[in-house]
Order: sequence, then structure tokens, then C-alpha cells
Amino acid sequence: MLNTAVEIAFVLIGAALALSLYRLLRGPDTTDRIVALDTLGINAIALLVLFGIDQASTAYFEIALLVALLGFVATVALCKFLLRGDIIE
Amino acid sequence: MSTVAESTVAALVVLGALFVLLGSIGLARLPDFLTRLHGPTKATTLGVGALLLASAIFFSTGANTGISLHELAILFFLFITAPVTAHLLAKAALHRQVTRRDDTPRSTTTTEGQSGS
Amino acid sequence: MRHKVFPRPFLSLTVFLLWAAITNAASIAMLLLGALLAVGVPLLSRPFWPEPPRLVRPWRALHFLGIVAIDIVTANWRVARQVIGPLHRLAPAFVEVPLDLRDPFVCTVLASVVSLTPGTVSIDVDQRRWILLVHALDAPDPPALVREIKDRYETPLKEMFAC
Amino acid sequence: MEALLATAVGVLTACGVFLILRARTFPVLLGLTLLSYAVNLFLFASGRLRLGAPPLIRAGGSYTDPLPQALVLTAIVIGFGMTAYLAMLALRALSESGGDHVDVAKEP
Amino acid sequence: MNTHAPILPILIPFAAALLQMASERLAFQRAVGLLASGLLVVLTAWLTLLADDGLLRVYALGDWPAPFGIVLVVDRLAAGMTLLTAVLAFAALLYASSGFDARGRHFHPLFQLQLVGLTGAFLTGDLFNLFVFFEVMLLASYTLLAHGGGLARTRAGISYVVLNLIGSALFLIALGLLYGTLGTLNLADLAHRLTLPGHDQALARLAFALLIAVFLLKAGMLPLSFWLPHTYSAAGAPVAALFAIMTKVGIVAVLRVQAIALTPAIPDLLDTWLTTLALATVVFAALGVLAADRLRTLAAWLVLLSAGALLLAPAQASAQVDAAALFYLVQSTLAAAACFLLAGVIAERRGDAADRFRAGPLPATWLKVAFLILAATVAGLPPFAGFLGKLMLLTRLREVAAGPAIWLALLTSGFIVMIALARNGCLLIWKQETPVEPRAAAATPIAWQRATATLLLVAAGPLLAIGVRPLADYAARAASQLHAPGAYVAGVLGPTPAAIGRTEAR
Amino acid sequence: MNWLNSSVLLAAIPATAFAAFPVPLLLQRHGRVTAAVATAAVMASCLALLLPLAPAAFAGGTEIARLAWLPAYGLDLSLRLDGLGLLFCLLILGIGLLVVLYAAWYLPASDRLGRFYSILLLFMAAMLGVVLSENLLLLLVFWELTSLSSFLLVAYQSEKYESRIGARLALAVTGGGGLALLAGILLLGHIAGSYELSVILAAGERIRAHALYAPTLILILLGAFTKSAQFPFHFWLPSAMAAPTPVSAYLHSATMVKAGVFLLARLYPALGSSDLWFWLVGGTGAVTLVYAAATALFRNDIKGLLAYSTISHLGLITLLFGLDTPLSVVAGVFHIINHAIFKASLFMAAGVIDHECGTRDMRRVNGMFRVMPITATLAIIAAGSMAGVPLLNGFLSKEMFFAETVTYPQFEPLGWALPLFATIAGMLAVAYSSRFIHDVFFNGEPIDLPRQPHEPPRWMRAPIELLVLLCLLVGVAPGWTVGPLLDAAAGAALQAPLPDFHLALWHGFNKPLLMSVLALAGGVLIYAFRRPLFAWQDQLPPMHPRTAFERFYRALAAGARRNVARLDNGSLQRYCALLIAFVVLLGGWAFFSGADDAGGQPAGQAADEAAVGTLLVLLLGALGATALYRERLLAVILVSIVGLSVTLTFIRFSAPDLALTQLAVETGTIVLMLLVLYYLPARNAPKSSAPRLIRDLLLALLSGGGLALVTLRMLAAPVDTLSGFYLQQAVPGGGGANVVNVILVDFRGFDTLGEITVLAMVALASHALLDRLTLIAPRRDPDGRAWASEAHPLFLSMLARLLLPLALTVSVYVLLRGHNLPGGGFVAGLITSVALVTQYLANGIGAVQPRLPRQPVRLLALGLLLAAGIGVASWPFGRPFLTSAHGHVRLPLLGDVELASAMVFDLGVYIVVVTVVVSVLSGLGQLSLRARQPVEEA
Ligand code: NA
Ligand code: NA
Repeated sequence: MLNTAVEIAFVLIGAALALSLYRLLRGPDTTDRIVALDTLGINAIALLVLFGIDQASTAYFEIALLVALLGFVATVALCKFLLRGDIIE
Repeated sequence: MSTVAESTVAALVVLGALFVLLGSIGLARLPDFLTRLHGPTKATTLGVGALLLASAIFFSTGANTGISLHELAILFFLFITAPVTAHLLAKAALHRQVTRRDDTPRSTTTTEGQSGS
Repeated sequence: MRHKVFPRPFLSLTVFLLWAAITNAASIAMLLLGALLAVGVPLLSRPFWPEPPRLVRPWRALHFLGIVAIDIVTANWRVARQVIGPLHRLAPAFVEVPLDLRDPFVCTVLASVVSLTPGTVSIDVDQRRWILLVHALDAPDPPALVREIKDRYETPLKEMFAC
Repeated sequence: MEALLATAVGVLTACGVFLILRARTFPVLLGLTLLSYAVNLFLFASGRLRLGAPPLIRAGGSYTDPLPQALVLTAIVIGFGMTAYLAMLALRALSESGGDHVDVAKEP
Repeated sequence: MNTHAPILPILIPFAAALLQMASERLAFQRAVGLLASGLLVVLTAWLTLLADDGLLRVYALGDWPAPFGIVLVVDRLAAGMTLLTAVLAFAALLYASSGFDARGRHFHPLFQLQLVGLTGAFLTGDLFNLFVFFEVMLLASYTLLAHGGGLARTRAGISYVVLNLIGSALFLIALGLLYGTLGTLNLADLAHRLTLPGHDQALARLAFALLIAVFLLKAGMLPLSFWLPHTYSAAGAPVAALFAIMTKVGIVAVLRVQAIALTPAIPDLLDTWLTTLALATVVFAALGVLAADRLRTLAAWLVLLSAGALLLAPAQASAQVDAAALFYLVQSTLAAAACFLLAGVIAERRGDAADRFRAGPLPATWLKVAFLILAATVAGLPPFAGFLGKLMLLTRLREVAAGPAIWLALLTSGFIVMIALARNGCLLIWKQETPVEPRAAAATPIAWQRATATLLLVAAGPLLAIGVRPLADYAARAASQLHAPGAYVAGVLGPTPAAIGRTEAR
Repeated sequence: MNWLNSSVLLAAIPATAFAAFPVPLLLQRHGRVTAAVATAAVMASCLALLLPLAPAAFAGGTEIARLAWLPAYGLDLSLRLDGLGLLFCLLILGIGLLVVLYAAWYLPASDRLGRFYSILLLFMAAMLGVVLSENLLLLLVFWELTSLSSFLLVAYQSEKYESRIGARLALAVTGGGGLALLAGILLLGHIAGSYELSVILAAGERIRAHALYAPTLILILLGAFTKSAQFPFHFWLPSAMAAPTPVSAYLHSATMVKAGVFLLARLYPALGSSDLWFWLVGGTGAVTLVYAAATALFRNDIKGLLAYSTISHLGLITLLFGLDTPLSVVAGVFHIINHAIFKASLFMAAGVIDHECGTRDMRRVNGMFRVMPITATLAIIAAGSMAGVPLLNGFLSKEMFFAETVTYPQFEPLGWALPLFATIAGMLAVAYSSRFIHDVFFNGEPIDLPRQPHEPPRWMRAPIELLVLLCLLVGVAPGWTVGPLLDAAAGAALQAPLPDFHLALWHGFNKPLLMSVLALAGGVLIYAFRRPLFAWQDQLPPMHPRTAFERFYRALAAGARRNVARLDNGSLQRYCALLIAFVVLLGGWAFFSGADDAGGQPAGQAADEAAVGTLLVLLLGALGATALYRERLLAVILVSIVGLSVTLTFIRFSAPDLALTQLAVETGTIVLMLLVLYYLPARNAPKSSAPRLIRDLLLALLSGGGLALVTLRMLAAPVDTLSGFYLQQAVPGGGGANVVNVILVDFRGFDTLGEITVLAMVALASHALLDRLTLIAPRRDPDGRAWASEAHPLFLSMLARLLLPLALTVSVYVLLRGHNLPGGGFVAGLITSVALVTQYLANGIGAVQPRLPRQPVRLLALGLLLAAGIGVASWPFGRPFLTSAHGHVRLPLLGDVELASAMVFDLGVYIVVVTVVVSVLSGLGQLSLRARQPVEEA
């Protein structure tokens, strides 16, 4: 049962990734792309958690944590760049 | 691992993945930037939350001894950062005047170029 | 003494809980180390957080967290329907919420809660007039939304942090 | 799998090389970043591709080759240092010449 | 002390750098730097003497045996190269300690770390570790290059950095390929496994070809060498002087890989093309010498010229040739370094004319004498070391296939250097500007550190000629040790190169 | 005095000269006289050392002294004294002494002479070395030293252009010849198996029969001919007349130019006696003899005339050696002596005239006989000797030459040709000698002289007197003056019994006498009818070897510059393209040129959707970034997508540590690129031209395609790696379950130490590169929008406060667990760094910087010290650097606690990483504090 669920979830998240990617390519503005990038990161976390369950391994937990932390910082940096140019003024 | 636990995990996994997908559908489908912002900041977050919960149950009830709490850390982290991300993105978008709706107010944050007018 | 060791008791608690979570509260040694960190980390990061808000009603806070959690879950259903439903029915709107809060941190907490509960995103706060600008995905009745935010979230926060 | 990884390495290399051959500091920076991805993947592949076998010693586990991973880790960190360095150098050149052209003997 | 001798040439400059990072007081940094460099000279000299017993000293870092851990391998060649590095470094540092070091931040620690990279590169027996030391060396040199500022330095720095980053990428690809094909990174182990059947030979050939390409980029072989003259002539005098040894890192690496791994297993890898390209480098460098418009640029081209000449050695795969090449390496490195320092000192005395080849204030007599000796040395005129180096190379390269072409190139390039130096030297030291610049007369005296450092290196030309015999004999012993790959492999891996764990060893 | 044997004495001669050459310079502050006396004393000492050895040499003996120098290459300090060497030693030292005396008077009183005498002594030492060398390589050493020292002597008046260019020309020709000679000697040594003359001179047969004989001979002759100014290499000698006259008298008549003919004499037994020798040496000598004699006639400069006369006489000597008979060799040696004597005196006389008149132009210098009768008489006698007038020494050797041409066997059918040629040459010599005598000492009144000439000082004339006396003595009584020396020298040159010859003034009425008479008469006639000749000569284009040389050099340099610029246009893209093309070519060749083996079969894991998806994302990012690199921000976003897919790949293929690191670095890279992007010009670079694009695409495809194929092949190749050891030893030997981490901090901890050193240097560089840098801050974004006014959004700065302690907690966790699970110092450091970056992003550098430690460099040092210090800590236990220790400690309540020294190492890594990131950021942040606003704003 769990295996089937994980299989389904993989497909769903794959579709989510594809849609995020579509927005990333489509734009139209840079802000849209940044949202897409951020979403892509969160989708990746989902994927990682799922992968951990699938592999029955906790080795990927830190990666998920890091994706969360770093995705946030990257998004903030990009927004700040759009707003102010100088991101650490 | 008990059947109950397994079904719970399975349900949470599918549910979470569904919400993640919903967030992305919103991102891809909604008409303008600010509406698009709603999808990923919430649905996706919630979806990941469900998945994390599934993971926590899965590893707490699995062959490995001990409880698995560290998923909560990610959850906590996502929940405190998502709003700020959304806030900054919205600010940036307003700054760039990309909204298409007429009811969009001029950004409350006045830009240097407009401050004189 | 307490003030010296735990200048930020709730931060210390957060650190300890986080530590317990990421280590899965595996061993006593690890928890002791967490206690050590609960002392050390706030001390180390103290310069970066000069004037922390004071949580005066912790139990109220727990209650509040529960409400928010439920709101997040229930309201997500709505958004899910909106997202896959017909888009022309949506009535997106900007809503200005005048705030009674003045503490920047608590204000941030409020904004975060607003953003997390679906249908609304905090766009910005005007710190001169203390107005929270909120974007709603579907807000046929904006004044009702303003009332809801103030009653459901702002008031409890004010009480918790006494500001 | 192997073909996919080879494709990734090849495309990253090609893109990196193409960008490095541009005349401005920024594409060169991008190109070097892409090239280092390619190189890291290649170096990683020298330990062969194995699924579900992280080199974390546990009971009854099977493991992939840990050494290339250690090497790639070193390479990633050094590459990051170099990127930072090149970025600073680019800014210095910008400050001194007012331009971002990379050539030794070009006006900005 | 004896036990840890192999790692001291790396640790001493490392410790000095740490000390210098602890305090930014210039006087302190200078004292530490000079002390450490002096100590390094003594130590490497001792190590060189130790190594002359012909035994391979293998230092297993972390007490892990080769090929599993990283080992430092001290043979005559490695020890000798660290000594050369130390001598050069001492002179360069002495020169820099009279004010050059104050022109930017962190000169001293970067200088010491550059030494770490250099000695490490010469000593390590592990190819990935060599990569790491290359990076240490190059990053230090990038920054030392930029020391003192100026657009020329920054621009040269960018092309230097970018090319070397591509080189690093190549290095990693080569290492990946080596590991993916032969399963090891230790040079001795690679050589050993290369002789065993069962590996993909085409891939192994490719891997070594890429490795050699990386070394040749560092060595400055045409067509990979265009960065070199720009970089070396843009660097400040003491930095350029230290850089004189950097191309040699690449050359020594080629020599070593060729002798230990290629000769027994892939003897044809360098055959067909290396001689041609080395000769092309010599010719190109000779053109550059003619085209140079200032002394330091000329010195940069001389570095390239000697690189070309030296690269003739690995192409021949002969201990005899390598013996000659090693002496040539020592003398040409010291001479080029002297040239950079002299250019600095002369420039200091000549105001706006600097070290450009045009009329200007006349330098002092001792500078003229130093210039003449140095010019004769680098032009390969007797009785100085340059001549002896050329004589040795010509002698040993006579019997190789491309002998006549090599002779023609070496002799012609020598001729070109001679006439170029004669002309430009005349302008530099004898042609007075008219009217005489008034402030030239009141030139400040040259700091004793600069004078001493310059003279020290200039004196190498005559001194090496006088003491040529022990040095040439040492070079011959080093070359024959280098060309005993079996002994190297056995020395590093032990008599039976099988996997033995440390637990068993303990 | 056992040690004072003859070989020590022999070695002492050049040794003394070399050791003493700086003496005059050191003594010059004691006055000119002291310097001169010291110089003379050095020469006299050498002479004194020579005297005890002379008898043996006169007797035909050969003294040899050997001292090893570079035996492995055949270069040894071996010296040889035989008759030939003795003759040259005497010339060098004898004329040297006279020149010293002469120079003391000749050179202006303002010159303290120390430098002059020192260089002169150096030259003399080198010259002695040339003639005393037993080892040919050693001879070459001295040979080039004579070129060098003569360069200094010719350029003595270095402020004059003529001196410098003359010296350079001389150096270029003679030094270049020296290089040819070097090659020739190396070949000769190779053929003979030794560079020792005793071996080589005995191996003549073998040498001439060797396949390399021709190139050897040609190369050696190139050396000899350039040094002896043989046509067509003669042109440097007249230009070298810019040297002070004593130098000309010494170098350009008696010594250096004789080195070439000395070499011919020296190597005659080894190289002579072949047709090639005859044609090359004889032919060159003959052409030089006549050409230079004809040219000498037309020189207006006295020294120019003498210079060409010297060339001509050297041609004569060369011709004599080329004639290749024993007797002609004797005549050649004899003429060496005679020429040295009369030409030295003539140069000195010319110097007197120059000194007294202030000019050497024969068109202005007239009637000197009346002004300085004694000098004139001396010069006339010497010129007579040059012309071959009987009773003078020049006559004797010229007579021998004529006799040789008459009896020469090789030309039976054309027996008259050689004598006729010789007679014409003799006529020309008489003609230019006549011109010298008539034009200078008679021919009316002087015209417009700078100075009022009179007889020179007594001591200045003394050397000339002595030499002219020698001319007479030898000319009248050759047998008992020069006979024994000539016998010894010629014997040594031949290395064979001397032919039967008789030195005498009178040999009866014979063909040579007739030729002499014809030459004298013809020469006078030519001079008498000189006007039409001069008129004809004036029409010829003037020759200025110096100008031509400088023009040649400039053309050469310009050509070099052009070619260097063509090859190296300063374009980094070209450098990169060349590097990549070279690697592709070399790699392709290496791969395909080896033994043909097909490689293994791919292990063949089936690709799944996730992998395909990841690859697609990666391709999208990479190709997108490449295609859209001009949209810079978009390119950054796309590159970060690539990073994300690389991370996924690492995760998928069991590399969690790599994924962690890649992610963290990824974020750092984005931040860094954004920081750079802010300042970079928004204006897009012009698009590349089509050929450039094609070239770049081709290179990209070749390298990318090649590496892809190589990847495939590598993945299929069989391999047996070291991994088993690491997996087996990680826990028992390294004390950690995360093998990657154990490798990083233990098995290969040395790499990691190097790596953090690299990072530390990036931090140092951030100070070194960015200090005092100013940049222009753009006031608008690339689309022309003004920047937002709010620098630090409230929500972000609030969140950042919370984030820092949390991130610190996480990084402590990641640091501690790294040894057993994914993580470690790097990742922990990067997490802390990213938290600090968030602080910068949220609150700006102004708020963050004051809250951070003031001395980042010290922190760096601390981090490195921790990592390296724990390495040194193993020394007292007798273990090598970086040996780790680990163990389990049982503590009450806590249970089993594992401690490993590697943790300290990892802590060092952590500190370095954090400090580096913060340093770079703060460096860039300082930049933004200093950034200037642009003045002009639309
Ligand atoms: Na006259
Ligand atoms: Na160890």
C-alpha cells in the first residue's frame, strides 16, 4: 500500500515540478521566475522527503533542511536584488 | 510497522503530494503575479508539511528504534520563512509594477523616482 | 542570574526544542548538549537581536498556535478549490488592515500568520501608519476580512506579547 | 542512467566552454560555474553510479565508492573559492578600467 | 626531526603564514617571513643532503600507507627543487621587505602560503594532492600578482585566473579518468597499475594526455603560454622573481610523470609532438625577447624561453638529457628571477624611464656590472652558468632525432637574446637622457635589502659556474634516480604493492 | 718547491690574469700611474711565469695542465703550452705591455683608467686562455670572453653612439660566430671522442673521414672567420674602430682578430688537408685579401684604412692556411707575427695623429711629416712593412706567400692564376700603404684641424719605436731574431716535422722577387692614378654597416613584434580557445593512437522517469543560461536550476554529503553573482561575429561531445579501486561511519588542510583585492527603474533575528554528526555562513559588521591552526603529521561518548569556512559603502 502511495506521490510531485518549471520558463517577469524557483525548491524538499520514505533512509533529511534554508536565502537575495540592486548594502 | 500507521503514512503521502501539486497548479494557472503567489506559499507548504508528518510517523514506527522528530524542524522552518518569502516577492513585484489588475494600488513603498511627485 | 544565563528564555527554549527535534532526542548526552546550546546560542547571537519582545502569556500562545494550525488546514481546502476551479469567479483584492500592534516582531508574526492562512498574503506594512497591506485571492467582502484578521489573530497576539 | 549522466556532463561542458569563450567577465563566470558542474559530475562518476548505497557504514549495507565523493567535495569547495576570487577580480578590473572586458590588451 | 623532515618544507612556511595572520604589524610579519625563509633554506639544504643517499623518503600523512593515504616522497629531485624554491623565496622576500610588501594587504602570509603550495607540489606523491597544492600555489600567486595594484596586473590576473581555472577543470577530469580507469591516485600506484593488464588502455592514455596538458599549461608551452609574458611582466619585481619557479612546477611534474608512469607503460605519449611544440616555444620566446620593450617583459620572455628549452627534456625520456635539463632549470630559474629583481632596482633608479629600453638617467656602476653579468648569464655566454646549462643541453640533445633542429633553435635563440640584450642593455645602462633629468642626480639610494637580494641572485650566474661540478653531478644522480621507476614504485608502495591496512601495520 | 712544477706554472698564467683583473679598478683612486703600473705588473708577472716554460716550448715540447671542471660534459680546465701558444702569449703580453704604456698617455687625463685597464686585463686573460687551452670547450669559454670583454672595450666611451653600436655589431658577429664555433666544437668532440686537443690533433684522419666532417668544419670556420673578420663577416671590424686607439692596436691588429687564424692554425692538423678545407679557407682568404685591400685604398679615415688593411692581411693569413701545404702554414704563422708587429705600431701612430690633430680624416690631415717627423718616420717604416718593402719584416712573409703561390701543386693547368692573383693583392697593399704615407705625412698642408699638432710625449712614442725597431730587426735578420719562435710555433701548428725552409732576406732572383717588384711598382702606379679610381668609387652607394646593422635589428625587432602580436593578440578568448582546441586534439590523438580495444560494456542501469526529468531540468537550465547569458539575472536563475539538478543527481547516486555541499555552495554562488551583477555594466556586450560563434560552437561541441563519450566509456570500463580499504577501515581506523567524512578529515586530511588554506587565501584576497576599491553604484536597475527606497524590509529583518540562533543550532548539529552521518565542518560552516548572509541581506552591512569579530584574519589563523595543530599533536607519539586518534569514553549518566581528534580538525574547517564567507561578503559590502554615485544622471 505504502509503495503504491509513494509511486503516486512521485508522479504528483513530478507533475508539480513540471508546472513550476513551466512558470519558470514562461515568466513573464523575473518575479514570476523567482517564485517558480522558490516553488521548485519546495517541490524538491517534498521529493526528498518522499525519497527518504522510499529508501527508508534518513540520510536525506539534512539535505531537505538545507534546501529549505538555502532556497529561502536565494529567494530573498534575488528579491532584494530586484528591489535595491545592492543586496547587502 | 502497523497497518494503521502504514495507512496513515500512505494517506498523508498522497495528500501531501496532492497539495504540492495544487500549489504548482496555482503557480502555473493563476492569471497574475499576486494571485499566483498564493499557490506556492500555502498549498505547497501545507503539502510538504503533510509529507513531513508522514515521514515522521514512518520513521517513528519503523524498524529503527526511537522517535523521529527532525521533520518538525523542517516544518517549523518552512512555516516561518514562507510568509517572508511571499512578502518580499510581492514587494518586488509591486515595485516592478507587473500586476495587471486595475485595483492594484501604487506600491505603498514609494520609490526614489516617484518621491518627488 | 537567570537573566544572565537565559537572556532570552523563549529563544533558549526554541533552540532546545529544535535541537531535540533534529537529533530526534536520541540520548541524554545529546539533550545535555542541547541545554548547553540553549545557553550558548542565544548568548552568541545576542548582538543581532537587541530588543526582543516579551512573551507574557505562554499558554495563550499555545492556544493561538492551535487555532492557526487548524486555520491553515481548513482554509487550504478552499484555496485548493479556487485554484482548480474556474478562475473568473475569483475576486482578488488588496485590503488594508489598520493595526493596533506597534511591536515590529509581533507585527511580523501577525503578517506571517496572515500569509500562512490561505487566501491572504501580507504584502507589506506601512510602519508610519501601521497599516498591513494584504492581498486576498478571493475577497468579495474586504471589510469582513479586515475584521476577521484583527479579531482572530491580532487581538490574541497583542495579549500574548503585551504590546 | 549512464547515458543520461554522460549527456549531462557533455552538455554542461559544452555550455561552459561556450560561455568561457565570451568576452565579458560575467559569462565567463557563468561558464566556469557550468564547467565545474560538469567536472564534478565527471569526477563523481569515476566511482561509478550506484543507487541507494551511500557510504555510511551500517549493518549489512552496500556502499558506493566513497573516495570520488571526497574528491568532489574538495573540488566543489575549491571551485567556490575560485568563483568568489574571480568575482572579486572582475570587480577590481571594473573599478580600474570601467569595463568588464576580459582581454589583457583591450580598452573597456 | 629526521622522521618529520619531509613535511617541514611545507609546515614551516605554513606556520609562518599563521603567525603573520595573527598580527598585521609589518615589522613582525617581515621578521617572521625572513626568519622562516632563512630556516627553509637551511632545512631544504639539509633535506637535499639527506636525499643524496639515494633512498626514497616516504612520509605517510595520517600514518596511512600509500596508496590509501597521501604520501610525501622525497627524492633528490624533489629535495633539490624545494631548495631552489627556498633560495629564490629568500631573495624575493628580502627584496620585498623594503617597502614593496607595504603596497597592499597580506603580502607576507600570501607569500608564505605560495611557498607552501610550491614545496607541497614538489614533494607530494599523490596526484589529487598535487591538484590541491596547485590550487594553493595559484591562488596565492593570483593575489601576489595583483599586489601593488594597477590595471595591467588586474587584467593579466583575470586571464591568468581564467586559464588556470580551465586548467584546474582539466586536472580534475584527468584525475577522474585516472581513478575511473586505474582506481587510484597515487603516482607510484598508478604507474604500477598501468603495467598490469585489465584496464582500458585508451582511457588511460587519454587521462595521462590530459594530465600532461595541464602541466604544460603551467609550464608555459606554446600554444598554452600566451598568458605567461603578460602575467610575469605585470607582476611586481619580487613576485615575478618568485614566479620564475612556477613554470618549473609544471615541468618537473611532466618529467616525473613521464619517467615514472609513461616510460614503462605508454612510452609513445609525448614522442611525436612535444619536441616540436617545445621548439616552437623557444622560437616564439626568442621573438618575444626581440619584441620586448622593457627589462621585466624581456625577463618574462626569458622564463618562457627556458620553459621551452626545458620541455625538450621530457620529450626525450632520457636520464642523460634530464640531468642536463635539471642544471639548466636551476640556473635559468635563478637568472630569470635575478632579471626581474634587477629590472625592479634599475627602474627605481631611472625615474620615468623605469626599466624601459630607452635613454634615461644612468644607473649606478654596481648596477651596470650586475646587469652585464646577468646579461651574459642569460644570453648563455661563458663563463657563467647560462653557458654551462646550454652546453649541457646541447651535448645531451645531440643524439636525439630532432637534434639538428634543436641545436638550431637553441643556438639561434641564444644569439637573439645576446643581440637583444646588447642593444637594450646599451640603452638601459649607457644611454643618458638629454637633457639630463635634474632629479635623477638626487636619486635616493637603493635599499640594502633590494641590493642584496638582487646581487645574491645575479651572483648565482658566476657561482653556479664555479660550483658546477657538484651541482651537475647531483643533477645527474637526481635524473638517474628519477629514471628508476621500479625503485620509486617499490619505495612508495613497499616491496609488495598489495593492500595492507593500517591496523595490520600497527 | 715540489708543487711548483711546470703545470702549476702554466695554470698560474691565466689564473693570475683573471685573478688580477679587478686590481686596476680597485687601485684607480691612487691615480692613473698606479693603475697603469699595476696593469703592467700583472702582465709582467704573466710573462715571468711564462719564461720558465718557454725553453721546453721552444724545444718543441708540449706542456699540459689539467684540472677537472665539468668532466661529465668534457669541459675541463686543461691548459696547453706549445710553440704556437708561446708565440701568441708573447704577442699578447708583449704588445699588451706596450699598449698599457701607450694608453696611459693616449686616454684623456680625466679618465682614471682603472676601468679601462681592468677590462683590458680581462681581455688579456681571456686571450691568454684562448691560446693556452688544451680543452676545446675551454677554448670556447675564453673565446666568448674575448668577445665580451672586447664589447666592453669598444663601448668604452659608452656615451657615444658610435662606440655602442660598434661594440654591439662586433659582439653580434663574433658572438654569433662563437655560437657556431660551439656547435662545431661539440661535433668535433663527438667525432674525436674528446675535447682535448692532444686527442683531437692526433685524430685528423678519423675526423676527416667522419660523416659529420663537413658540418663540423663549416661551423668551426664560421667561428674563425667571424672573429678574424673574413669576408663576408668583415664589416664589424671597421665599426669597432670606435674603440679607443690602444684598443684597436691591441685587439684589432695583434690579438683578438688573430684568434680566428690562431684557431685555423691550432686545428689545422685535425681539420686541414681536405678539398673542402682548401676551398673554404683558401677561397675565403683570397676573396678577403683582395676585397679588403681594394676597400682600404678608398677609406678616408686612417683607422678605417688600417682596419681594412688588417682584414686584408687576415685574409692573406687565412689564404695561407687554406693553401694547405706545410710551408704555407709556416708562412701563415710568420705573417701572424709580422702583421702584429707592424700593424700595432701603425695603429699607435694613427692614434698619435688622431690625438694630436683631433681628427683621423685623411682629407684634412696632410703634411704631418713636417709637424712630427719622428712619428712620421716610424709610421712610414711600419707602412713599408705593411706594403712588403724589402728589409722589413712584412716583406719576408709576403715573399713566402708569393713563393707558395708559385709552387702550389693544385693548379697545374692554371699555374699562372694564383701568382697573378697574389701579385694583384700585393699591388693593392702597396697602393693603400702609399696612400697612408703620402696622404697623411705629405700631400700639402693640413686643412682645418681641430688642434695644433706636434710630436707626442716621449713615452707615448716609445712603444711605436720599439715595434718599428722589431720590424727592422726581423726584416734584416729573421733567422736569429724570430727564427726559433717561428720554428716552434709552426711546428706546433703542423704537429709534424717542419718542412725545409730558409728564413733569409735574399733568396736570389726568382719568381717571388719578380712578383714583389711588380707589386711595388704596380701599387705605386695605382696610387699615382688614384683620382679616376676615387671618382669611380664615389659613385658607388656608400656602405654603413652600423646603420645597416641597426636597421636590420630594428626590422628584426619590428618583425618579431608583429609576429608576437599576431600570435598573441591579448585576447583571453583566443587563449582559452587555443587551450581547449589543444586539449581536444591531444586527447583525441592519445585516445585513438593507442592499441585498439573496444572498452567494456556499460553496466546498464535502466533510466527511470525521475532521472530523465532531472536531466531535462539540467539541460533546460544549462542550455537556457547559455543561450540567454546576455539576460544576466535570468542566467543566474537558470544556472541555479542546474545546481539544483546536480544536487538531485548526487542524492540519487548515493552522495548525500555532496548534495549538502553543492547546495550550500550553490546559494553562496547566487549571492556572489548578484553582488557582482549589481556593479557590472548593464549595457550588453556586442554580439559575437558569425565566424567566432562557429568556432566557439565547434569547440563547445567537440569538448562536450568528447567528454560525454569518455564518460560513457569510463562508466563501462573495468576498475578495481581503493574504496574497499576506506570502507573497511573507516570505523576501526578512522572512528567514523561516514566514510566520505573520514576520508576528508583523516585518510586524506592533508588535502582538506590544503583546501581550507585555499579558502583562507580567498579571504585574504578579499582584503588584498577589494581594499580601497571604488565602484560606481548604478542609480537605476537595468530596465531604468529607480531602486526601491526601503533598504531593509521589516519582516525580513525580524525573521533574520530568529533565524540566526536556529541556524547556529543546526550547524552545531551538522558539525558534530559529520563524522558518522552526512555533514561535517564544511557544511556546518556553510550553514552558519548562510545564516550570516541572511543577516547581511536583512539588515545590511552597516548593521552586521560591527557585531562580528573585528579580526577575521586571526580567526582564519585560528581555524587553520586547529586543523594543522591537531596534526602536529601526533608527533610526540611518534606518528606522522595528521595521524588521528579516536576513542570511546564512558561517562556516568551520559553513557558512551565518542571523541575523535578529527573533530578538532573539522572545527578548524568550520571556522575557516565561516570566516571566509564573512570576509568576502564584508569586503564586497565595504565596496558598497564606498561606492560612488554617478555624477551624471538623466
Ligand atoms: Na691627407
Ligand atoms: Na589519521
